[in-house]
Amino acid sequence: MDLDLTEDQESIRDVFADFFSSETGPEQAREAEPLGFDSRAWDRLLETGAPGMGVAESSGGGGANLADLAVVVEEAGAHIAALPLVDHMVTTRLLARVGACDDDVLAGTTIVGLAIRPPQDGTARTVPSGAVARQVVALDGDALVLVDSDPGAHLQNHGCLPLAHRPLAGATVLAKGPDAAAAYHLALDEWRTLTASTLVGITRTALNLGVDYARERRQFGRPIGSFQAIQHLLADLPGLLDGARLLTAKAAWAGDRAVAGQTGVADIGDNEITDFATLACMALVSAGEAATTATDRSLHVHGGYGFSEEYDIQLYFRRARALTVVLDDPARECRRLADMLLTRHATGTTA
Amino acid sequence: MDLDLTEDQESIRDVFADFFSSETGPEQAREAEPLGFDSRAWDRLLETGAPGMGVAESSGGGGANLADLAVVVEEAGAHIAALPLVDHMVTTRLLARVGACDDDVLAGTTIVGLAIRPPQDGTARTVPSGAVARQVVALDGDALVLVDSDPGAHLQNHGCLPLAHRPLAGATVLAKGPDAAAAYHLALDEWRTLTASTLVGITRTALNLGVDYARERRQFGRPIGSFQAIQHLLADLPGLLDGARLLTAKAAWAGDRAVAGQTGVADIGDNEITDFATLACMALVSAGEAATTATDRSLHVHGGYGFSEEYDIQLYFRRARALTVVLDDPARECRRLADMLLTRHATGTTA
Amino acid sequence: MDFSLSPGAVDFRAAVKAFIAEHLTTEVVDQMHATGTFNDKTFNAALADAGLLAGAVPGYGDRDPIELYILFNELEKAGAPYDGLAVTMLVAGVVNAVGTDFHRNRVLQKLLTGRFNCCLGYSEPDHGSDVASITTKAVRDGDEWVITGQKMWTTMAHVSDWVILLTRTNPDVPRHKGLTMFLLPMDTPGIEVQPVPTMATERTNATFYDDVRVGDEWRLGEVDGGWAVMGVALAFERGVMGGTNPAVPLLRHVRDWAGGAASPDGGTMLQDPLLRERLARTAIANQVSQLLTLRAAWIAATGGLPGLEGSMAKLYATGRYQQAVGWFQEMAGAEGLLAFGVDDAAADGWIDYDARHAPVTTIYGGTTEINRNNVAERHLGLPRDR
Amino acid sequence: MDFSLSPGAVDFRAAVKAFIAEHLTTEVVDQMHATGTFNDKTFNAALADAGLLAGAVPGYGDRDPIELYILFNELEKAGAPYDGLAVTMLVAGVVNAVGTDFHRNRVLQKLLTGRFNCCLGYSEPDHGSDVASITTKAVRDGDEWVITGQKMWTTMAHVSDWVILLTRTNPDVPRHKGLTMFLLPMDTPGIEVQPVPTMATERTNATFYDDVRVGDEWRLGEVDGGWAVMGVALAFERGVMGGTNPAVPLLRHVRDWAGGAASPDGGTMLQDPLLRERLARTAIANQVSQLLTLRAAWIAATGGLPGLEGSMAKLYATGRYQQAVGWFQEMAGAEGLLAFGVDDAAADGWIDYDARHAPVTTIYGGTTEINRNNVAERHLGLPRDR
Repeated sequence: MDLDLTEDQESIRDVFADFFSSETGPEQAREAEPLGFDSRAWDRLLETGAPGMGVAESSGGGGANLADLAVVVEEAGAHIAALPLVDHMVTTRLLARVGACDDDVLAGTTIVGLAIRPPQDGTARTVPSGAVARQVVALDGDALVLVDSDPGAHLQNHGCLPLAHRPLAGATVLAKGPDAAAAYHLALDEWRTLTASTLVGITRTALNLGVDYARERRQFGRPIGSFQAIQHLLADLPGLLDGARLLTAKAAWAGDRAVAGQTGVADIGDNEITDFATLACMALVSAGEAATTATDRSLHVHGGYGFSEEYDIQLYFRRARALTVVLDDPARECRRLADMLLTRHATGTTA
Repeated sequence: MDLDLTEDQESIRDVFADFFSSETGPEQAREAEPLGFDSRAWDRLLETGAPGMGVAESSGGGGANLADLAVVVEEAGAHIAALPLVDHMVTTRLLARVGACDDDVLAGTTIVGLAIRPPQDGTARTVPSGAVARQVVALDGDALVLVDSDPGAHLQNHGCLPLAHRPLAGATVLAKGPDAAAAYHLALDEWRTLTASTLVGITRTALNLGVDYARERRQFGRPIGSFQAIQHLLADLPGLLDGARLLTAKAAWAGDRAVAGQTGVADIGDNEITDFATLACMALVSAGEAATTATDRSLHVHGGYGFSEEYDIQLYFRRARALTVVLDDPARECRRLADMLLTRHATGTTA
Repeated sequence: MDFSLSPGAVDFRAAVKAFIAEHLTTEVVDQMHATGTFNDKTFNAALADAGLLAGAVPGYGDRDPIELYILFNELEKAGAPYDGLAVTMLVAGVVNAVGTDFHRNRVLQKLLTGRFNCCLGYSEPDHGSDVASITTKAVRDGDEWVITGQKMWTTMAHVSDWVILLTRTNPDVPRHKGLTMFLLPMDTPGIEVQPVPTMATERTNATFYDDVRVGDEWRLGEVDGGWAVMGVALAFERGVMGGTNPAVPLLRHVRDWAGGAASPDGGTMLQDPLLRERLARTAIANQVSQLLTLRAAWIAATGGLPGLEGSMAKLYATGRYQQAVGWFQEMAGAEGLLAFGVDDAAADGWIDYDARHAPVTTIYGGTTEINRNNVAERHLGLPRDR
Repeated sequence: MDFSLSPGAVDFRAAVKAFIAEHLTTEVVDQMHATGTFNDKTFNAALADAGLLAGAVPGYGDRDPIELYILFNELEKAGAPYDGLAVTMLVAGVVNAVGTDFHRNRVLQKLLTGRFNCCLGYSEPDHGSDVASITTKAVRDGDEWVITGQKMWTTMAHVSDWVILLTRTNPDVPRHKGLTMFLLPMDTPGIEVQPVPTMATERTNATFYDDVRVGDEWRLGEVDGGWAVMGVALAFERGVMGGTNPAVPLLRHVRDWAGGAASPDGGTMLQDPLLRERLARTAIANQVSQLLTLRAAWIAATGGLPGLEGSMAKLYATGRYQQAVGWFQEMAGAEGLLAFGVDDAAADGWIDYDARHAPVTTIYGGTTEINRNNVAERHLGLPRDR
């Protein structure tokens, strides 16, 4: 039991907090709208090794585990970096696992992304990095496929994500069968976990923005943050934030255990959950709700200014919603979770 | 267009407010627990003519319409009368419509009730007045049936309603076929409407109890009602209360039009709803939510005292929930409503 | 109670519906969202020419306030550009109630033609909810006033002919008592309009007043009597002039989309039980919002001032609208993120639009907090917090 | 981070689970709800005899606070009668932290046997959230104190051997500074216990203190230092000693019921998509509640005082519990209203029970409003409202 970051993770956090704070942020996010890709920051990011850091050192990567990556992308979310980092990281790990990760991908000079929804009629729809990634990996039936083509036409959207449809015509089959599907689903659960962590970062900054505004903005001769109505609107958020962060960290921990071959359990009768797929789904729903609630309340605390483009909170507000639903309706995710919780029996050993 | 009560209805309201305030109330409700029937108050109620007031004068009743009855039962709800008034009123009207309402029923010396759920295996389950009504009317397949038997064994419950299962063995068939079903469903929609009105009365008193407590209770040297957290907890309730009351009144108005042979429309695209079945369902969901929310917040405002048996709010809290769900889950009611709204086309003329 | 409209109101509503069916073209709707200006002078002029606008001035003429409600409710339900018109007609009502013959002749008559607009100059950058503390100064200079200051959220200023402007004329008395209202022609030298873009399609403005000189005839109401003039405007505004049924077009758009959209669970989205439940809940909320609004109109129609009832309607309606938007955006998944004009956008982009627009509805025209204070103190009689 | 328990903690948890499996019989559970006393001395004594209780005293002995969390979390999840034990062990921790050798010998050692109970005498009829204003007086008389007053919500007083009692010893200083804590044997002459029945099954009490005389050796902490003693107790209490996972047994009961209950839509309730969604949401909330609680325990285990973290855990967990109860009671319909012991009661009456019990969870042990004030002022640094 240890609920603190490791010393390594603290260093990672500090390094990337510095990086994202100097290279990305609200101004850069605005400039990157509507596409949602800051190519200058991406080029700078290559120097940090982040694109390949989640791949084993033996395969030429940085050797970071999922828990480490979660620390990185929380900072990216907190600084609203317009970068396809989560998508690139999980796809890179997936490619490495099937032995198909080349150096350009590891370095990030070729951007790769994941088709997170089942393809329809030969097309992967609304791929989160589809408008910027050269290579997209999808699960087509029981085949893990990679399409290498020009990025797709950007679909303008609420959160200024680089969404695009990607036809799978001409795709290469990387692997087939149950192992291919398992590798894809592992990657998708990593995507859930890291997207949850991004949302945690968004939640954190949204709360800070709301608190700062409430302390500075005066009405009726006092800071609005001294009104109980405002205080109580904000006071539920630290619990949501910290709860989502803990659950996301637990999912990452379970993911690293799963990669190491350790199975987990999912026993809701005893509230004992160590299974990665279960926790990844839980983390995304929980972080999505935290981010949605925090950005909504923080924007409201800003009054009319929250609605104006000039203030930053609306950037976080829109991305919170976009990342929460881009995979699927959270209610449908919950029903999928119920399918896992109510049919699976507790397996493996207790953590 | 007239959103005021008629003069007659104002008299009815005043008379019954006086009656329920002197003959019923929290003390009597406590004494009537757990069964939920105050036989002394029922005997006094017979003198007012309320049991048969919803039946046409030509059939020996009081000639009141559904809108009038809604005024009466709002007062019953506000004074938490432990009386099967709604059930008796709607069943009496139903019996009169099929020509089966005898004098004892009109007078209320024989209590009648409605089986609001479809019978299962020959038994009407959890009949709201089943533990006190002698006669119970049910729709069994396409047959409208009446069972005359000893009241059933009381099922102890959250809201201290006189719930009981009632076997239908030996029941008399009152009518059969589509007309029988239509008569039953009209009665059930009247039950929805009047139960909604009861819930509006509960909401009203719950709000008053919370406001009174918040004005009197002092902590930190000031009334707790001067804290914005308490003020804002209560400030949403008048809108819920008045909204539910208006919608219930509209349902009653539509019910009276339906009885007079006028059809209504249900066009959600234009927010134009005058159809009785639609409005009755809406009113019950809306009033159930208002009562649930108001009793919950008012109880919370009472602090620990709200949880103690000594204070009245817990009586309202439990009945609000019981009346909200005794027919069915409100979510399922909403899905039923959707079936009506999404398949039916707008019919008839605009109000 | 009787929920039937009077025969006159039925006819009026039919006329409004017919007008909308004819004039609210796709082009008009696209234009409003493309420009961010929810005001269409051609549309307004046609409304006036059809004889539908005179009844839209609160307190003016012989029309029933119910018709005022009908006009704006129908425009809102249809998704028409009515915001500019609502403010203009609100000002027309204020001018009619407290203005001079000069104002009525010079302004009111023009406003009734639908060819002119007004905007509201109350809030300032540092004074939003606490509008009584505004600092824009008006100083008397002979027969003229010299006005200096800045206003915020002056929506429609860029298309307006007049602004009603709240100024401070006496800094030495309690803050509510030193305010004076002006009705200012927007072409008066010294007025500058700066656009303020928002996260939704709609545009608002900041306006600057630099030594703006106007004659005393442009004063509206008494000197230092500006707070009372604002009270008249607020009582007209809350609830009755649109803004309390925004979920009606949302529901219609979602319903129409859901019937043809595939659900990931198979079948159409309209067959999804959760979507059906939420459509029904939204339909209920829409009825309640309409009834609470109608009640405010009814109170106005029977001689009352529905300030509190308007607060209740706004609190209820905007809260439910935001809830519904959240539900439908979640349920539409990725397609619910896509914007107007993008192929495959759920509900043709309306979900994205409503999700961008909804947050401001609990802010403008009185925040939720201010409305709750109102209801808590004035309706429930709870002791003041301050 | 590492979410694995240490081998010692794993063993301890296994021992607690084994104990519960053996000792938490249907009779024990029925008895607690029949009497309203969520305390079972036989059960407690057996826990002590099994060696599981010494680790349950916060700050005492060599056990990890994680084990304290484990013990109470397992008892809560299982639906065991732990309320009386939690308060008793909390008092044991306070006695250990601030008591004298006399207290430790006379009280603490006995408490560790599981055969004795303590209760908390803080709140008074007129002073709940504002506990610093209490008026129960303690006046020194030579070597003794004379205590007069009344306490409210003294849950377990009727089965307790001692009460820790907050009194006012100096009315002439600011209200936090004139308070003194006592540890009073409940059989001291002049103490009277009156039951206070509640809307759920649980019973609480009012206690009356009429010229109660005790020696100075029963004082706990410094004269006029009672506020600091309360602070110690609060820091132990919030979040770590049960009360933040009440929805775990609820979820288990509902799941087990739903598999066999018919849905009006056909099939079982467990096949209802909305119920499945809500079960999943509750499962998520249960994980989060557990993690927030575990974090508080972790902070205690690493030398911190998790007062704020406990507030966050309680705010989150109790809100979600109430939401879940509302969901499941609605979905169970009429059968969800039926009480313990009634045939056909949904989840054997647990839904009715939880619906009665849930409201108090946002009141006792610090109301939601007090916890929000705490978080707003101390965690977010927002300026004080008062």
